[in-house]
Amino acid sequence: MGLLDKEFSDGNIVIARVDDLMNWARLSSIWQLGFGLACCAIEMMATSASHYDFDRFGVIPRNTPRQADAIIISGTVTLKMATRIKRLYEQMPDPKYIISMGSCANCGGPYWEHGYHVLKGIDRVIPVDVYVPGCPPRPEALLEGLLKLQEKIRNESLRKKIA
Amino acid sequence: MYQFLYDLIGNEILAGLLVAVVPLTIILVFALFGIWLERKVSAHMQDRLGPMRTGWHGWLQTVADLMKMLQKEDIIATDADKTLYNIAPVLVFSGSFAAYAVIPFSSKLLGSEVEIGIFYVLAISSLVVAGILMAGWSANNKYSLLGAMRAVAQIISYEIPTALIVLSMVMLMGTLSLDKISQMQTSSFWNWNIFGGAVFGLSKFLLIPFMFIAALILFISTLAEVNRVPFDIPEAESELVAGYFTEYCGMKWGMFMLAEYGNMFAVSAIIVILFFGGYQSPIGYFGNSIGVQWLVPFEQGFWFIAKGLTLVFVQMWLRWTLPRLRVDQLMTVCWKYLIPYAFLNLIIIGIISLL
Amino acid sequence: MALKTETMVLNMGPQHPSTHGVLRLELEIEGELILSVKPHIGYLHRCFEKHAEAMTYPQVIPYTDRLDYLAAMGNNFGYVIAVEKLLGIQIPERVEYIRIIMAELQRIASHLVAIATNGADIGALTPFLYLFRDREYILSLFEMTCGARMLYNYMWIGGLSHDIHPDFVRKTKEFIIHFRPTIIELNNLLTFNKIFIERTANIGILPIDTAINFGASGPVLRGSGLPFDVRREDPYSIYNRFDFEIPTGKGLVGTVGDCWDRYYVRVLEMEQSLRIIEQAIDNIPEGDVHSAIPKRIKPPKGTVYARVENPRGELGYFIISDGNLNPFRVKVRAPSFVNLEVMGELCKGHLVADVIAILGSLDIVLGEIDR
Amino acid sequence: MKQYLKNTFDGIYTVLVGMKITFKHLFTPAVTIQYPDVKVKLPDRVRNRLYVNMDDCIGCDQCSRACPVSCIEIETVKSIPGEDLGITSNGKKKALWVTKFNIDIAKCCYCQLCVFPCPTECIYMTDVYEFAEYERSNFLYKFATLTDEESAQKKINYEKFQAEKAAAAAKPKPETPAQTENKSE
Repeated sequence: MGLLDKEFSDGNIVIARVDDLMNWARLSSIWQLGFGLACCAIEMMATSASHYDFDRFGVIPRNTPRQADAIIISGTVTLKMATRIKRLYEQMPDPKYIISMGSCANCGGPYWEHGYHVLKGIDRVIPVDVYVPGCPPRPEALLEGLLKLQEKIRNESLRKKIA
Repeated sequence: MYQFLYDLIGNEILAGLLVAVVPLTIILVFALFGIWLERKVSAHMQDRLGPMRTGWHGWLQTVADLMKMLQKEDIIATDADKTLYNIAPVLVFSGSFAAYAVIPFSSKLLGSEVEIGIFYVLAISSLVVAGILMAGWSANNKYSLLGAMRAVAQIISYEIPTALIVLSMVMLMGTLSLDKISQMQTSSFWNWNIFGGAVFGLSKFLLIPFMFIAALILFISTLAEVNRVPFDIPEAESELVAGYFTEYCGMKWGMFMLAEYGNMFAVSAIIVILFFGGYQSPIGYFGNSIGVQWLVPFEQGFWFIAKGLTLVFVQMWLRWTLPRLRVDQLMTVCWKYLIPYAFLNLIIIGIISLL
Repeated sequence: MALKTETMVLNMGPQHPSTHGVLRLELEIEGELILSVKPHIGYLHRCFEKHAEAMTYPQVIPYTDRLDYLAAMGNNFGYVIAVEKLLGIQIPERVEYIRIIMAELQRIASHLVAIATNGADIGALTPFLYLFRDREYILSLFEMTCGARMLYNYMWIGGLSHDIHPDFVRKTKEFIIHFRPTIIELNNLLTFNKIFIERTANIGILPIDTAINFGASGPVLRGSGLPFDVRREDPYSIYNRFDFEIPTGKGLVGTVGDCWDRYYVRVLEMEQSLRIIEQAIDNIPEGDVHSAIPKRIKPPKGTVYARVENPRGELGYFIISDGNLNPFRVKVRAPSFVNLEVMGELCKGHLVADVIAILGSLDIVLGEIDR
Repeated sequence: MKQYLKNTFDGIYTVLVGMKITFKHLFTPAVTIQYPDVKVKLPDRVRNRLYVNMDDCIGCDQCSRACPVSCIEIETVKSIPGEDLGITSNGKKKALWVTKFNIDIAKCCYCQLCVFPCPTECIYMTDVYEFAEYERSNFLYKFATLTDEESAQKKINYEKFQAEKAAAAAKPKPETPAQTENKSE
């Protein structure tokens, strides 16, 4: 059971400081699930590579969902794959975050109109925290999405969960 | 150390606990530092920067990782064997933790002055095997199981060359006590075992090449025992997802990680003690020359940790250079290469030491 | 008496670190020994052929980018050649030269990823990052030219979307100078590393007749020793003007047609691509890259098949036109799809760890397998 | 035996060669761009977020037709004579009220096909790539400058005008309406 599952009703100064500390820990060590789907996965790899270096933000790929904190949906999600992604998401321990990377993951992207086999947006299956636009997004754009996610985590609280 | 504390406090249990705190602190601090170092070393070898945004050059990164891991939900799969699943990380961690009990960090800082120190280390590190097998089996995951089987085969096999080298060193030094082995290599780096030991004579010069070979074999086989690249096939990220701890999450996985880094330093310490003079300074003691005797143990501690970290750095360096071997090739390296060489080395060292 | 044991079915993928995307392999194993491998595809079916029917001819080009997303230029190239054949238009010299430079740069970029991931699968992460670092320089060349890093939509029917940037020639030369030492470094660090050789030599041997029977192409076929290259056998564009060799697997460290040969063919091909670029870069004629672009693309009724040598092999486009603005049918002969078929043959009798080495050496891209 | 020793030697030697290379790289400066602190200037032709300069848009619908993913939605209302819509920067006279110009940037595939057909060069790709959002609905970019009431008013105006025109056409006086029709197109 994660610590975050316990909600504290009475907010006091101690909780607030603890909040800050815990949020800091979570936001500085977002381990992504090493998981590529399509074109965006290559750009995700480029983000981990030397020029952009995900590791600067404390992001390292873990291959097993059990040890990952964030899943980057990098590419087109087909109907066949959607159930698998849902399962992967369920296998991850709380607190977990999702970055939807690229047009395809956001809403089906170029395949939204005629793609009979493409899921029109990963948010139909799992809750997304940050949408990163682009097809594929530049590595900087993905990093910006990560910064946005960090911003979101920074404002979370033990007292009241932000849905 | 224990005796000293026992005299001071007069309570066996309390003294024992206090002694145990020292290696625990060292293991934790080293793991924190080691993981950060690994990430920085790997990053700079790959022309990037590594953690930069948590503290100065990311020095708080591991602290953040650790705190995050404490917050994670603890998932146990329904089909897992819960008892074994929970015991396994503890067992693995205690295996590597217990090895620290006999490692002399300096002449004043050693947990227990057992006479059979090196023997104890070899024995206690086998506890890890049981833990890994439990972890792999209990998780009820095929990848875990494969990883555990590989790990067990690997660790057990590589104990043989390790034991052979240790045997040759024990034969040469005539003692099993790690403290005594360290004490013998005193006064200058020329007296280290890698340079043939403290006894001056023809045999010393004859020993030097064989000592190098012995140190190399010991280094390689300990590398395999702690599952580092190129021998990290039990956790082989790209084939077995994460090997035997695929199903572990949060702090339980953190304990595997701590154990891994603890092991890294422990085996480096063993090599340092056996070949690189233990805690002895290579250039004499500053404290002795200015007549401040209490400084000497601190200097010794410094030298020990410096030597240990150098070897840890070499381990990391290798990790970020080499691909990994396949499971059968790993066995080939052990049984067909390391053991014959180690055995030959044992015989030659034996003959030379008779001279 | 041997103890009767059950075989175990191990599911590798669709989420697995080294299945290059979302391929799922069903391995039947006994201990670690592979008894059979069944690839399951379709996790990235993006309905390309359906889209092509609904789009006008120029609008299909962005979708071809997304087939083999590591070699988008090559995909564009094949498609525009097919449509130009159908239309029967001549394109300016300048366009031809620029297209070839782009296609060869793309080949290097794609092979860099192939080599990098092959190495990373085997456990060498540092070469992976070195090669991605150099790929980044190529991407910056592309970005300078057409504004996109990966999916370019650069080659248009009858021309190009942009002329090259004024700095392009200089930067490309700089890149060539920078890149040559990288290949040597790669060879020292990975190619001739004993552990890497042990892992790849004599693994997944693909005999030449099997390769031909399965219809393999590209480095997979050339790794088995047959110097078949569409650029040489059926020269499209202006490839017949350039002098380059077709590297084949020689079995330097093992048997001809093993994983190492397929890997090494890619390394050698990068050098050949550099040679082609060097020959072309100084001879780009003057001209307008937009002059031959037809205002209205409405090919006459008919069918056409055009093929190009993509980094992964022979990429073919079969287009049926019914005289409308939309193609009636676009069928893609995807090299990865054909190359993946040999997987089952190659893996028999190897260990689990070899599967990823073999898969890495086949260098598949799921985007064009599932389309 | 010879092979055995050679293997041993090769194993150690190639490892050392590799170690030399990685050690050398330990001291080469990193190529990393420290993104949030350092932002490199992107090339001029870079293709990122679409932008529409509504001052120049004449509502010709060319971009929407060129778009392979149909992420551009344009609705226009014809202006009635007497309304001054201004002219675009390259001298074209506007004749349509653009009541709706939506780009769903989440669908966009950044192919730049919409940019080339534009007669007034009012739609183009900028170098802005930092526009990640927490909500997907924020990706629907509405470029139309008219408010809903205004566009409703324009619609009513046009319908009224049409009705008047129809009424005028019903009367036997054919010259004037024909002229206005030509103008409005």
